[in-house]
Amino acid sequence: MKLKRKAFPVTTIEEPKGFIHIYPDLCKGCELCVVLCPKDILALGDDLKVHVVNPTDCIACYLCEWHCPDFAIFIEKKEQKES
Amino acid sequence: MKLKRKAFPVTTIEEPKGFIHIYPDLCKGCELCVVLCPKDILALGDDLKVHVVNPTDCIACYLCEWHCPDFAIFIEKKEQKES
Amino acid sequence: MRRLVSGNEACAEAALRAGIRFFGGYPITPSTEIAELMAEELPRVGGVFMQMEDEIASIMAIVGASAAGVPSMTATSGPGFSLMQEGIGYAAMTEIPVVVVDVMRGGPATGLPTKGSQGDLQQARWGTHGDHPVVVFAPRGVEETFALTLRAVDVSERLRVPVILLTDEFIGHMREIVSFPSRVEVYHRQRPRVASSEYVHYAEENNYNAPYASYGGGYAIHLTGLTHRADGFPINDAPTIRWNNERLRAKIEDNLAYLEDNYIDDDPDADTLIVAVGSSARSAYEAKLLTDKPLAYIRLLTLWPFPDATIHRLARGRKRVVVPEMNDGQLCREVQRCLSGDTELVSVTRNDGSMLTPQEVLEVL
Amino acid sequence: MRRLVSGNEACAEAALRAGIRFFGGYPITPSTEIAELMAEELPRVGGVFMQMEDEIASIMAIVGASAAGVPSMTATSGPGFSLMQEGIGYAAMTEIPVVVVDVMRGGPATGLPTKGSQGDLQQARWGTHGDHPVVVFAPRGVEETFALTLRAVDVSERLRVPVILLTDEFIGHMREIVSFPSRVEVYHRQRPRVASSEYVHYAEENNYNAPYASYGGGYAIHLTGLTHRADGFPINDAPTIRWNNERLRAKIEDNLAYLEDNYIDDDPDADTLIVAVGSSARSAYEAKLLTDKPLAYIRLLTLWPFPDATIHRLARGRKRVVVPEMNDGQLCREVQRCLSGDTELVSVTRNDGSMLTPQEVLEVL
Amino acid sequence: MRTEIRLSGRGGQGLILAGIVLAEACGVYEDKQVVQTQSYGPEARGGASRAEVIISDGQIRYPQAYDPDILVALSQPAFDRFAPKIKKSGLIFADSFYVHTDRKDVVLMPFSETARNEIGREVVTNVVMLGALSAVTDIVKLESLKKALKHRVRSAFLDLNLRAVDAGYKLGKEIWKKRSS
Amino acid sequence: MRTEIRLSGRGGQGLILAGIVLAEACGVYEDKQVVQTQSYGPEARGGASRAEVIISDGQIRYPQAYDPDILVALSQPAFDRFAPKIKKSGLIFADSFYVHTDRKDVVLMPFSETARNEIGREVVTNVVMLGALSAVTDIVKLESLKKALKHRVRSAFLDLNLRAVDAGYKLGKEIWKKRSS
Amino acid sequence: MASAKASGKKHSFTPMVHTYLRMDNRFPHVWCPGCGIGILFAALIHALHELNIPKDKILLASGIGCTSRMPGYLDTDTFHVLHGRALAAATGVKLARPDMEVIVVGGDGDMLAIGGNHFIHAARRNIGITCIVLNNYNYAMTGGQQSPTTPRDMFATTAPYGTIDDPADACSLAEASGAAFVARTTTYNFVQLKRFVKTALSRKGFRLIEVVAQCPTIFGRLNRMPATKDLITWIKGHTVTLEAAKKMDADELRDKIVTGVFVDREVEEYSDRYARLIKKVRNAH
Amino acid sequence: MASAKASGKKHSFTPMVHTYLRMDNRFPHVWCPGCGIGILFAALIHALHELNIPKDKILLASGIGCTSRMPGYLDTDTFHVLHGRALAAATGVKLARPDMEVIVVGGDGDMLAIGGNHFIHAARRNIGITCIVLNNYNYAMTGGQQSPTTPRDMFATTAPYGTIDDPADACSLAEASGAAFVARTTTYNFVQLKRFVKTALSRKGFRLIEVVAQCPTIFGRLNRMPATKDLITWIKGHTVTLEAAKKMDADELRDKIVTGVFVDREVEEYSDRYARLIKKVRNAH
Ligand SMILES: Cc1ncc(C[n+]2csc(CCOP(=O)(O)OP(=O)(O)O)c2C)c(N)n1
Ligand SMILES: Cc1ncc(C[n+]2csc(CCOP(=O)(O)OP(=O)(O)O)c2C)c(N)n1
Ligand code: SF4
Ligand code: SF4
Ligand code: SF4
Ligand code: SF4
Ligand code: SF4
Ligand code: SF4
Ligand SMILES: [Mg+2]
Ligand SMILES: [Mg+2]
Repeated sequence: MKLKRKAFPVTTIEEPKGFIHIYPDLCKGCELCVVLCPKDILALGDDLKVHVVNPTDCIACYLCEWHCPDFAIFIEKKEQKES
Repeated sequence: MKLKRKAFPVTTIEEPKGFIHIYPDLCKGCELCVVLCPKDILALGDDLKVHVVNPTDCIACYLCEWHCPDFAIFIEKKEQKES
Repeated sequence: MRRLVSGNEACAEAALRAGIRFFGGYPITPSTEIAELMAEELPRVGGVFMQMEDEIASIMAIVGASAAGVPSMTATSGPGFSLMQEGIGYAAMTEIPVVVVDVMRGGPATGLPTKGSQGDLQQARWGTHGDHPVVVFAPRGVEETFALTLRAVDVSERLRVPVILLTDEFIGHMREIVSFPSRVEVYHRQRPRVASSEYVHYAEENNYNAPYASYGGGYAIHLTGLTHRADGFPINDAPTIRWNNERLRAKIEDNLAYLEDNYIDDDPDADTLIVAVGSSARSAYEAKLLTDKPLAYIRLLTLWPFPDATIHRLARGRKRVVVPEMNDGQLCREVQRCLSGDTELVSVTRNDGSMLTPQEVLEVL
Repeated sequence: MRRLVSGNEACAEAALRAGIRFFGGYPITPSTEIAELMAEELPRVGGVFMQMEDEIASIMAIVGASAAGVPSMTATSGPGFSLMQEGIGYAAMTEIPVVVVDVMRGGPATGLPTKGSQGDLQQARWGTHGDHPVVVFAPRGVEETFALTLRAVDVSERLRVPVILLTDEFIGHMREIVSFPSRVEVYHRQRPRVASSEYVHYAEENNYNAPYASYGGGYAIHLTGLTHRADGFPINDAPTIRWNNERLRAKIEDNLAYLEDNYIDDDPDADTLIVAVGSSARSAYEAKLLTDKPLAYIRLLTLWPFPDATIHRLARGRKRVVVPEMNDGQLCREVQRCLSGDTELVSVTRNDGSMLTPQEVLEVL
Repeated sequence: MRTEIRLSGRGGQGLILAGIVLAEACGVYEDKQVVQTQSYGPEARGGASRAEVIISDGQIRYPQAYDPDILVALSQPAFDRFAPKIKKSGLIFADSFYVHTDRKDVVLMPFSETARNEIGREVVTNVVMLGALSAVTDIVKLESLKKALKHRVRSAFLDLNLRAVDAGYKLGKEIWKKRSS
Repeated sequence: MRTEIRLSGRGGQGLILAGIVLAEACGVYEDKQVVQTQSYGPEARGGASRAEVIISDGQIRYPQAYDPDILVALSQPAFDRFAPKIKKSGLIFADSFYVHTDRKDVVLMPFSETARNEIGREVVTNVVMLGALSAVTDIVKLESLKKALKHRVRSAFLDLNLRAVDAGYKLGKEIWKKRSS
Repeated sequence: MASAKASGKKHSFTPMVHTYLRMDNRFPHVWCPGCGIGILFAALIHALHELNIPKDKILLASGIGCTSRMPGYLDTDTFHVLHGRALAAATGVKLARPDMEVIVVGGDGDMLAIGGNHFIHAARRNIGITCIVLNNYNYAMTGGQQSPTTPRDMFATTAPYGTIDDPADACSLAEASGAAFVARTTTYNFVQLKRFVKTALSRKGFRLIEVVAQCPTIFGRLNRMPATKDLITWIKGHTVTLEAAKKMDADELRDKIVTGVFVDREVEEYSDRYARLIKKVRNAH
Repeated sequence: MASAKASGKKHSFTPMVHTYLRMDNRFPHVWCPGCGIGILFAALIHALHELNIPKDKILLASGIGCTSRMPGYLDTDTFHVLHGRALAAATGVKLARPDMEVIVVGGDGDMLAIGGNHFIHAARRNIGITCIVLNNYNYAMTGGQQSPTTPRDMFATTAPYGTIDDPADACSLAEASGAAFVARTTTYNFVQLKRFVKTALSRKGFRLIEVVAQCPTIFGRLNRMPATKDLITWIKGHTVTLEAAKKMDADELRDKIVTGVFVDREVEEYSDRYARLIKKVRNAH
């Protein structure tokens, strides 16, 4: 039984270490990611959805993605060049 | 709710150390007392009930009474004189 | 005193005023508020609220508490009611008074937890195995929930039977004005007046208002779910079983007049009779008022024992009997039994979580 | 092959031959032999016997095994049957085929464990909360226990409904000669023939012999006891609920002809009709043969859905309908519904653990 | 023709097995209609035990004995309870060791003694009894009993049982001769 | 006379409490007949929320709204869902912050803004709305609402709520005047 | 064999145990010859007697099973509940009448299979109940089906090829659930059995005693120990004390019956807690 | 607050987690903002993905409750059973299809109250099921009643004066019942949570993971921690590792959430045992 998949819009923000993908329609504004982010990258907007407010410091630690109860924020780490 | 108590006949055998009281109507002949008696005082009769076959050696240890599942054999120990 | 309360609140309040002092329950929508209120109020009056591990434990805990002399109650909804059935049969067999409130929701299985239905009318009668006496009341709204909860406790204590109160989500969560009486008369079960040696727990005449012993009363009673003699001890012989079945049946049948309770609005000119119960009766009666046609109407406050004779009498000679309800026609089956001649039977059902509307009834009138 | 077997043995043997490969059960007199035989035989045919921790676990385990594609069964008696009710409703709601055998004993509560009765006829229909489809067969003896167990498995697999087989202690422990067929035709449930993306688990037309997916089949199905849409996911909206209720009802009602099964011995001269079911029908028929009076006779092999129309037709114009049974008149209530005019209804009951005798029936003929 | 046989005694005397063997002998090996039933006390163990077999040419509906044509009693309580309920024309066979009676119409037979003394095992009293029944009534043939025993008895005990049924048959013939003469 | 009022919005806006206060005000303090109902979604939390109050001089049988005389909508989804179902002669009050519409017959009122700005707490939007209803309709008196609030609201929040109901009343009078003129 | 002659002189003696029994014509009781249930029953009566617990304060409750037939014979208030449900019903009794001494007795099936949930929750709550589980390793009443305690590879009518389930341990479960007192013994050791019952009756909260007992008729027969003495010997041979067990490894312990007191701690009994709650709530008013 | 602008270049990225979900219009899912259930769900999906378990071999079953809504969203075979009965139904599935990876998820009420009996027996049998108990300390779905795990003196709608029951310990119960793998963690520690789920999925027999999770809407509100972060902080503050716990006494441990692996042992899974039984029986023929 395959349900018809709905395409949810995604907002992608590029950061030095990777991309932050946010699904506003899924975000419920619980602030968990905001609270847990070690670099204060995230904040809730007036629309009570999460937004990226600090677009350079993300360390791609995944804490926001992992603790988002709504599958609304994802981190795509950039490949690190072998140095 | 008190049930009418039935008087079950009892056979009492006097032994040096005490009395052995047997309720034949209650005894089911399981032989537990026979097996457990350390002094071989007891045996089953042809009627498949327990009987005292060794009327002098009972040490009034209560093993028969305690392990009789049918409340059919009781030991009444004689008072020991303080010596 | 006039107050705005919900059906579930009215039920809890009535239970407290009727002397219920033990409540064992397990949460389930849409009955939970009853438990929550009892949790808050019972300790205030020295009673005990126990949230048990499940509904089976709940019914058995109230059976135990009642056997120990404390008027006891539980409240649940369909899934929990199904789980309680064995215990309800046990209460019937041992003649331990308990009140079980079933706030009906859509079923079967988990069904429609937050929406009402009248899907358990037949289960309330036949849910447990074996034949057994049971009394079932069904209020149509909040005020009647109050009144019938009082009555449920009263009947259960007087007749020593489990009594079931069937309300539903609509009633349980609806708020209406209730004029609370300032005083409620409560029947207190009588201890035996004879010595233990004279006492017979299931005596022939133990029918209505008879004294009976509870645990801790010094009567060394034995209660068992096995078929038993008058003294409570198990038997296997046919005549005694028959005697006891007869007694249990007589408890209900000899007290039919006391148990039966209908609201009747007859009209000699009417060729149609409406038979209704519980919350859907509100729509049925509204429909009656919306038409000019003469209509006879009966609403059952006591659903079980079923008022066969009364319905038979009311239906006699009518052209049609209309039975509106919120299930697949459970009440209708019973009405069908009571008809004679060629009275036409019209079942009006709605079973989708929404309330039957007066218009739906009107359509067939 | 002629063999002497008991009702319980015949039931187990038929279950094995019908393809039951999972049995989850909990011992209870007088059904235990079925479990014991399954424990012995199932591993021999590569099936699984599980003694579960209680009857609730038993019904749910067979629901699980069946959902995973294995024809499954349990057997119990009154107290266990009461405990299984919620699970039976779940099977009805999710349309998972299971067979539940209730070997009736005296009730309610613990009742009369070693003696037979017909006390669960109504419970088999109304035991769980909410309206729900259910099919119930009732054999009169050992050979028919074999035949109806086969049929129970067949119907349950074809219609995706829980099927209940009601036998009783008399039948379960009685030995009779059964002529075992050398081969039994077994219906195997069909897997869907469409791709997962096309598959609809509760499609409108899924009525009889329709293919359906099981767990592990690659269809990613969702089963829930909540009211659901055709795709299996929960909903709350009235039209879909109505649609689904309708479907479930139609499964039974559209297949009435296939489900109905009566033994009829009509006599145009008879002014009395006997309606009987199960083991007590033996005495009823014996009584019929013992008198010279012309008598019409119907015995219900399919108890539910109830053959309203057939009984109505047979009873029409008769003076009397006699309903013998071993309870307090449960079958009689249903027959009463089917009567019209002023046919007299005579209930002959015995409910004391002993079998109703032909003489008791004869007395009223 | 409907023949009702009641086998009674106390738990442990193998009456239910006897009922099954008898029913199977008649039903499977002689193509008659049979129904075999038994009744348990409330405890399912110990106490009185009773098995009934109904044998008929036609279909058997009511499956229990109205008034047995044949009563076998292997214990005094069973005898006391059931002997009065037997048909006028009925036959009563009782174990001469366990049952005492003044009634002349009762056929006392040393089933248990035969089992003990001739076979050496009292447990086969039930099968001795069946052999004797076969000898003195026409309800079942010895051969059929043997076939049924082969089917129902574990092979380790089969020989013992076959000897017992033969001993019973012989016993029956002898006693019957004595009585008839 | 039967008046049907539907209060709608989203979970958390206190619509059920508003329904209760309104029903109690009319039913207990003005001696009318009332029935208050609500509907839960499948999850009992979040999502749409709706309370209904039926007010009548006589007995109320069917307890739900057929076609509301008055609809209050505090959210857009609620407005979109219920506004079309309103009686021809019915009145619709909607929160001017959360609801947008072109319909001229809809009375937009700044319930939530009044709560936020005048009382300082958006949570009392529901009570502001009740005050306004009392001002612009004759279903309930301001005094009765206050009595009901005293009974239903925890004392720590009572003052806040009384201020809110007054503010709502004032708001209602003003807007009504504007509209009428 | 010489049959001893009865003592000549008139001798009046009433066994203490008989005074606790409903000594009517339902005796001899239903249990089979040599069954261990009667031994537990005797020990219980001794304990009640020695502790001088007033008879009209005693409630003995049970579920359904051979063991569960016990209440029918004790001359106090008695409660023969549904299969598995004795603890739930007894919880109601205890809360309604906290002054009563509530004792629940049941079989391994009754208490640990169908009644398992009530068991762990009664223990968790520490409701004031003395709970005695008679473990005869099978469902005896229904004829010998496997129970949760049937040891691995032993036979039962529903385990005709030997059990493949690992057995439940009532004592571990009670301990994990928080019971105040937990002990195990056997019917072979009457003195210990009586002592454990007495100790349990003297404690507060939920108290469990598991009593391993012989069921010769069914369990014994199915496992080639048809004589009571075989089974008693088997039990004796498998028994090790808690002290000894501490020195044994898991393998050695696999089929052992470890006897002793596992838990004995002070708790506030549940109905006392509830009484305290009532007091608090009423005072707050 | 500056709203970051979306990355300009066309970027195609599908979150792995989304590919495991029935990403239809029932999303966003039913759970409240900040609820811990979604975090567990994510961890479970990560574990399944990393272990490369074929989707059509997965069955996720549950009872009824907030947690138990999970199966509706996972794009595999899913089973939303009756309240408390998931383990019993899953036992049937596992025995019918031993090749499937059967996972059961449920709330503290579902698994330990009404489902307690199935829990201890599934553990005893060591049926091949990964069982995840999401412990949010209350019956959330029905609005915040006391559950068997509600800590002492905390509030619930049916414990308006604070609980007087001692809480149940799922891990101790599973251990006492014989489970093969037993561990506890919290939603605060995603890495550990995912690791425990992965380890559990790699073991045989009955495997329990208890996951303490925040229910801000109900439990939080009733206990004066309405914001998700309050509750997460509370959970974090009460967590101690098993190693640390070993050095603490009972008093210190009273209100602690001890995390770690309590049991990890090899057992023969029940359906493997049954397969062996079948082989044995068939060979004997
Ligand atoms: C609901 C229900 N299920 C099953 C039974 C049948 N039953 C009666 S006693 C029993 C088990 C007895 O075993 P146990 O508890 O160990 O007691 P024992 O007889 O061994 O002392 C069972 C399954 C019942 N009476 N009720
Ligand atoms: C037989 C039955 N009883 C009660 C309920 C009502 N009910 C639904 S969920 C639930 C408890 C939920 O608590 P928990 O299992 O802890 O899950 P949570 O919602 O906290 O995740 C209850 C009591 C039910 N559905 N069925
Ligand atoms: S990945 Fe880490 S640093 Fe980057 S936004 Fe998420 S939590 Fe903050
Ligand atoms: S954790 Fe998820 S739902 Fe919560 S604010 Fe962040 S993105 Fe939104
Ligand atoms: S008291 Fe001891 S010595 Fe005496 S008979 Fe009994 S067991 Fe034997
Ligand atoms: S133990 Fe009791 S029943 Fe057994 S033989 Fe001895 S006296 Fe008789
Ligand atoms: S069957 Fe077993 S437990 Fe039951 S009475 Fe007999 S010996 Fe005791
Ligand atoms: S009520 Fe609690 S557990 Fe349920 S979804 Fe909301 S936060 Fe989660
Ligand atoms: Mg046992
Ligand atoms: Mg929870």
